[in-house]
Amino acid sequence: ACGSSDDSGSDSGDSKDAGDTNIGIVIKGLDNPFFQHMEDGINAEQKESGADIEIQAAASITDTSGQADKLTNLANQEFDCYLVNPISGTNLIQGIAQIAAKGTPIVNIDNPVEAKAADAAGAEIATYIGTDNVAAGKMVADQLAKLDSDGGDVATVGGIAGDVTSAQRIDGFKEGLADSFEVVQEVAANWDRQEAQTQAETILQANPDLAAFFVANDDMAMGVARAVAAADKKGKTLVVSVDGIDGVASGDIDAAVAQYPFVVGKMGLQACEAAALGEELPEKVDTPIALITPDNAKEAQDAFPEPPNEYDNPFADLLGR
Amino acid sequence: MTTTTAPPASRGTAVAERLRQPSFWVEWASVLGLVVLVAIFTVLDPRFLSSGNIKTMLLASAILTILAVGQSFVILTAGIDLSIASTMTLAAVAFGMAMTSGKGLFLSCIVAVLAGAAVGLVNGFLIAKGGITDFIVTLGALSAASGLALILSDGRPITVISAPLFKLSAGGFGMIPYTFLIALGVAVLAHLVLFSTPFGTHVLATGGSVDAAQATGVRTARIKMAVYLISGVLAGLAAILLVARVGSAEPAANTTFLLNSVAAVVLGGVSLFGGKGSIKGPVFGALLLTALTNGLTLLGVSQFYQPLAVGIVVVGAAFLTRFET
Amino acid sequence: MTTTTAPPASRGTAVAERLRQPSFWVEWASVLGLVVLVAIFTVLDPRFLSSGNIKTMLLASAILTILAVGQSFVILTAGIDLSIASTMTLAAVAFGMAMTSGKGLFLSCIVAVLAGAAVGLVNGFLIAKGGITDFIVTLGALSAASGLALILSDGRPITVISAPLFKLSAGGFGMIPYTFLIALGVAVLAHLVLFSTPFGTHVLATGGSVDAAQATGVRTARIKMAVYLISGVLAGLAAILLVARVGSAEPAANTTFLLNSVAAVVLGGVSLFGGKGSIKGPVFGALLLTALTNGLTLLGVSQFYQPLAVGIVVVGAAFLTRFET
Amino acid sequence: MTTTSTEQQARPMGDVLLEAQGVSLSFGSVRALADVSVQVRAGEITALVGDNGAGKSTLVRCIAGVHTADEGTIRFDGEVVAFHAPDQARNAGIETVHQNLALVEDLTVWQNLYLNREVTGGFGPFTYLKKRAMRSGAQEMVSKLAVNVPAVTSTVRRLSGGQRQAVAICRAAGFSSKLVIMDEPTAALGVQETARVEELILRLRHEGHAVLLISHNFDQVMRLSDQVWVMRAGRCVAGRRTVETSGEEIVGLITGAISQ
Amino acid sequence: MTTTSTEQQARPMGDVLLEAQGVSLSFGSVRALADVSVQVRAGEITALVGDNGAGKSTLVRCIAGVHTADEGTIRFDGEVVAFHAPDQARNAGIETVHQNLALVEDLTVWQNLYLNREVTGGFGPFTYLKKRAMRSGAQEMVSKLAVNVPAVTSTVRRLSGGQRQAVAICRAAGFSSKLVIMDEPTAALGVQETARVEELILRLRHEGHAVLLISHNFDQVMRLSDQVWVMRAGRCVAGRRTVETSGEEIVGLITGAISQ
Ligand SMILES: Nc1ncnc2c1ncn2[C@@H]1O[C@H](COP(=O)(O)OP(=O)(O)OP(=O)(O)O)[C@@H](O)[C@H]1O
Ligand SMILES: Nc1ncnc2c1ncn2[C@@H]1O[C@H](COP(=O)(O)OP(=O)(O)OP(=O)(O)O)[C@@H](O)[C@H]1O
Ligand SMILES: O[C@@H]1[C@@H](O)[C@H](O)OC[C@H]1O
Ligand SMILES: [Mg+2]
Ligand SMILES: [Mg+2]
Repeated sequence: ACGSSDDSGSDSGDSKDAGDTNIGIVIKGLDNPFFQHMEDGINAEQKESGADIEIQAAASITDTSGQADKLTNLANQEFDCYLVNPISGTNLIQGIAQIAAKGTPIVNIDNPVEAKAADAAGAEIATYIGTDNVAAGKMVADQLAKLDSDGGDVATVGGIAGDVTSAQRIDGFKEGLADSFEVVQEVAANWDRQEAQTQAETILQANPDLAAFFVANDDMAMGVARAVAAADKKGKTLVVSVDGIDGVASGDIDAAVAQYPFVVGKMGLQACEAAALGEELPEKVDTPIALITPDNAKEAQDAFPEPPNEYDNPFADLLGR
Repeated sequence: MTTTTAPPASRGTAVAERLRQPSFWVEWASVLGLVVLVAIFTVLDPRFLSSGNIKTMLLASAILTILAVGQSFVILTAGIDLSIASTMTLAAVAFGMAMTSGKGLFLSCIVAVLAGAAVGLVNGFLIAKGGITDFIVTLGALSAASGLALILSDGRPITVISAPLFKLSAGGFGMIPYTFLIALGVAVLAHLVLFSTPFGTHVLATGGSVDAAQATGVRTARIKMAVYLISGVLAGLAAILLVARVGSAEPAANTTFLLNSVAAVVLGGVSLFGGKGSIKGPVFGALLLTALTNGLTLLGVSQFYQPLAVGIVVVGAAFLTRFET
Repeated sequence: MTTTTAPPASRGTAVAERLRQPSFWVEWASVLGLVVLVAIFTVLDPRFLSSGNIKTMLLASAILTILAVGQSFVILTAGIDLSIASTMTLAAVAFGMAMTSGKGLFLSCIVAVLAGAAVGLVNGFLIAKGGITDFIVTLGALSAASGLALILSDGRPITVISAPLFKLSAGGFGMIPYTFLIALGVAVLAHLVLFSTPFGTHVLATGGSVDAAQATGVRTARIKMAVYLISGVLAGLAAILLVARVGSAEPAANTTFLLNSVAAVVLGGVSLFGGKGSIKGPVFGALLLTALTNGLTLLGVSQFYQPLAVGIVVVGAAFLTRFET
Repeated sequence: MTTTSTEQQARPMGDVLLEAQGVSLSFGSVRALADVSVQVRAGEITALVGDNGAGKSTLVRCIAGVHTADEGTIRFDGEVVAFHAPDQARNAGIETVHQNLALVEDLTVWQNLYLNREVTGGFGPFTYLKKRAMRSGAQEMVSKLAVNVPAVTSTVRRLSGGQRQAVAICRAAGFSSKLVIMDEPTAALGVQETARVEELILRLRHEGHAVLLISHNFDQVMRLSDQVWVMRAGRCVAGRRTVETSGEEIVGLITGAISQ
Repeated sequence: MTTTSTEQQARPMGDVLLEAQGVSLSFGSVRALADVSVQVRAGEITALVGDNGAGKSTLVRCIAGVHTADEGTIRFDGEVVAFHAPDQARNAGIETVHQNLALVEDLTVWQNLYLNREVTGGFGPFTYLKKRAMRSGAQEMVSKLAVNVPAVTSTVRRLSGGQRQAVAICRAAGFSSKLVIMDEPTAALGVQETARVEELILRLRHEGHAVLLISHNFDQVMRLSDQVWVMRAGRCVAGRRTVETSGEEIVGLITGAISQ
């Protein structure tokens, strides 16, 4: 029940337990496992703390204004803190401004709110928690250089053309790519496995000697892997991606850099609880990313949704856990 | 000279009479649907009708309303504009580029509208003069316009920071946001054009029967061009509101607006076969669709159940139009 | 007794005669478009017609072809099935769940087809008996079916590992994949049903003029129900091929298939106003769309220029149908 | 209506095949039919006349199952019937040539002629159309009526006004039925075609079918019909045996100059 | 055609307003018009007769700008014209009642009557419709012709066959024009309505308009027209001054029993 909504509101000065906090959450898509895990992390923390939460998601990964509507909608209700994962750097800015005007703290996860825009709206983001997509792309590029020292032609398979996250990953990958490699083709497959597979099949027709595919997420990587297998190029044409622990474990994907959306979600809610309790938050927290290779895939799978290695969680300390 | 119509009825029976006409229900279905929906949501959660939430809904409805008006004109001529959302995306990118290159707000707005108008003109020309089916032309334009938006923006969102724009998107008179007033103005103007000018009659005639309209000398090709132009211009206007709302011009197309704009029009009692309908219907259709998502969010309906609920409610609302002759 | 038709012409002039009829060009536009496209791509890159690439294209076209056939039946009655892609998604999830729960391939296939049929039946019932516009019913079904798919799968892809399925998706006779043969079989059957059975004539009559069809006693409500059922069943069949192709059932709705299925039908010369068209047209329309994406990727056209190119080519291909009467 | 019963008994008449009693129908505020009662006898040509908008076509549409009457009963072949759809009427043995012809413009002439009466071979799911048979059958039917015979493979959209009318008439007359209703069948027809249709109507009577004929052509009505019903502003104002009335009386009844 | 020129000179005649010369038009393999030449004189009623499918409506559509002839020329009011669209013909002063009536079913009667001839107030972008004026104007026009006057605010979809015809005729006659073409205007009309339309046609002639009338009703043709053109299978086979011919001759020319 909305236990806290009947007391005087968002003044968070009094000593409260995290279980009394009431938190509004808006995340990105809903038909993608990445966000499922994020939601799982949020729910796991909610079980632990007993906070009241309300989660809303955009209708699709391009639904920028629909997502904005959802946040403005929640902004009208009384929450002690808001947790947001915006589709783009600015699309939620109106709701954020509204919330900031009331003095309610905002925690930003996964995709950062653009600093300039937040300034213009007079909003301060309590903290940003997420992975650096550019860094993830770079890490994949480094691993690719290790797997194939000869180099060669590479193709990238992105999400929806114009998608921010996808572009960051591909930019990072291209930045980190060794000189021996050359990106010969960049396609967009709408985050869809079937489309990624069809595109990859065609690319393999055009570039039979392709050294590797870089794929922007795990779902599409599975489709690409299938295309590679069907063309009898397994091992010759490598498939590397952001995300895809299971794919690496099953041998379909050759290497991946895993993000931990579960951790992003969990830490996000913890941060929000802490903020609602009036704690001072660190400005930016990087959540772990991990390079997954066939050697450590099993281990990573077992540890999932948490990363296999220890990581810093400043918010757990703030909440006294 | 006998007439088959009944003698002038008293006011009371005249109303009863209107209520008995199926066309009445078709035209007012979206209004009725909205009222029922509002009633249900309010009972389930009184915050639904709080001034804050009303403002939220009106704010959220402005863009869709403008698009629905543009789509109405096209559908009234028995056409369809599948490119409406992509045109908005392209116009948004054009607007964003103009703003960041320092063209100033006013000039940038003109750029946005011109970009929309350009797509509309091409659509209209290919359909009316090229004789290509609307569906294909505008499907092609959907693809081409979003491609252009990607090329122009290099696939990256263009952040637009502008104080007056932000004010436009966030401000209002009491609980009536400025953007909603703009949408309302567009709707009123569209209503007048449709029902009080020869042009409007010719739009309806073109949609009702191209052959008959042509035989009486209506220049149906011009009318077709005009409605696509209107649709494009309104998409350009909507683009400005979109950028104001989300603070940036995003090149990735927003496909929900396409289906929703058509849904608003059809829920508003406009026949997809053209020739009959109103502006008020689609406007209320747009409000209905906005209120629906808003209410479901407010009630905290889980994200997976929302599409199911939307599907059921949309069909339920349309059930009111089923008496169509 | 004079007749206005010319005396039986020699074979040569009969062909010339057919070529002069606009309806001929409408019907064969997609074929012609495909030929022109293939010619251009082959000139630009000879690998386009390599056996490997032909196989790739045929493989990629099977699902769209089946959906286009289903969509054709609906559009021939002047309806539209906007839920076709979501129905496929739902059926895929149902199939995936049946497979993972150990129901076996055969039973699971039946589950998939039944899931598709169920959506089709609901659509048909609401449209034919409920009297609600097709657009709204199937738009509602689009939303509801994808919601159901999300709920059932809990939003996660369901991996389906099955040797026979893999064989089905990857194997073939030479460069003709099995899945393409299935699609071809569906198309041939559909062609026979449409042009060689009373049912087919009644479908055309219902689309051509509901009133006239009804006046001659055609049960147009039943025909409407039947075409949505056909569309649903074929979406179920397509779902099996989709899962076989990608090795998992994805709950994410795929709007590209929706727009492409309608585009294939319209490019294939079927009128959106119903009553006239063929099955061969849409099949070639589907091949054309597949060849287009394939060719652009093969040529290495950048992702931002692809949508633009697709838009232009689609309109260009439709230019061939512009002689429509 | 009761006044006519004595006259009817005066001559040898066929059995009553169709009897409408007290039929009323309103469209919103327009009362298109008000308490209409008419009879159609087997082996006779019954005419229905009246001004434009008098309600003739509406009555026909009620009989043919297109509309369902608000009030009143219709008896056909001895039984009270309530057709809710045209196929029920058609299956019961009523074929109709509607005033708007009810042709599907984009189907061919032969497809329209055989619509819902297709000639098929095979059985069950293996039923197929015998197109050749239908084409030649159609050719034969049409050439009996039309002068400028249209190609039966051309679509109806391409036919002239009179050619369409001929197709619609062929369809109604081509399949054995108890009652053939024709709503202004010769309105668009030329001299020769009109003569052929009149022959056809007489042949139908000769073969024992009942024909209900709506026509504004008094010559035709007086020449062909056995019985005339007169409608005015939604009411059936009179019924006469044709031999016992005159063109003038009928005109008077239609205009209201003679009030019953 | 040349044979008729002597006859024409025999009586005082109006000036030639419209002259079609050698007009041909084919639809695919169907040669709908073959070398047709006709003349229509100002202040006269010119009749065009022929069997169904003879090509009358096609000729009318060529004159009215719906079709463009493959060959031949059309002179109107002294100038060679080539209408590519109906509005050009309408602006030049030709109003047409098409056989298919060309009404927009979902518009009201008054909207159809004033379609593309709207009464407006204001100016430039502030032009608005004077609906009241159009409604009362429409009411007046329709009640002159129709007996069961339909409400002018009802949609055409709801009208009876004859009521529609009346609306189409009102539209063509209601706006001053040099030539009024009527393609079987009384086909669907009742006795009283037919009489009124005939009066209307005579009044048009009296006011100096030219009328081109297509009709299958010989009585009507002989009674009203000054000149008759006969078409057979796409050709114009004869032209006669009405006073110098007889119904029998015309029928013979139509059927081909008399070959010129
Ligand atoms: N669907 C409808 N909706 C409303 N009014 C209708 C409808 N159909 C017919 N009417 C009205 O009912 C009356 C009778 O029409 P009906 O078509 O039966 O006349 P009719 O006697 O056949 O005339 P005509 O000789 O002109 O064909 C007319 O006033 C007409 O406007
Ligand atoms: N659009 C068209 N396409 C093909 N053929 C056509 C078309 N329009 C008319 N025809 C053909 O041209 C011929 C002449 O038709 P038209 O309509 O001119 O005849 P009509 O003399 O007006 O006959 P009616 O008295 O029956 O109205 C007919 O054989 C008809 O089938
Ligand atoms: O993993 C991806 C996520 O990071 C991105 O934001 O959206 C698509 C997902 O697949
Ligand atoms: Mg009638
Ligand atoms: Mg004609």
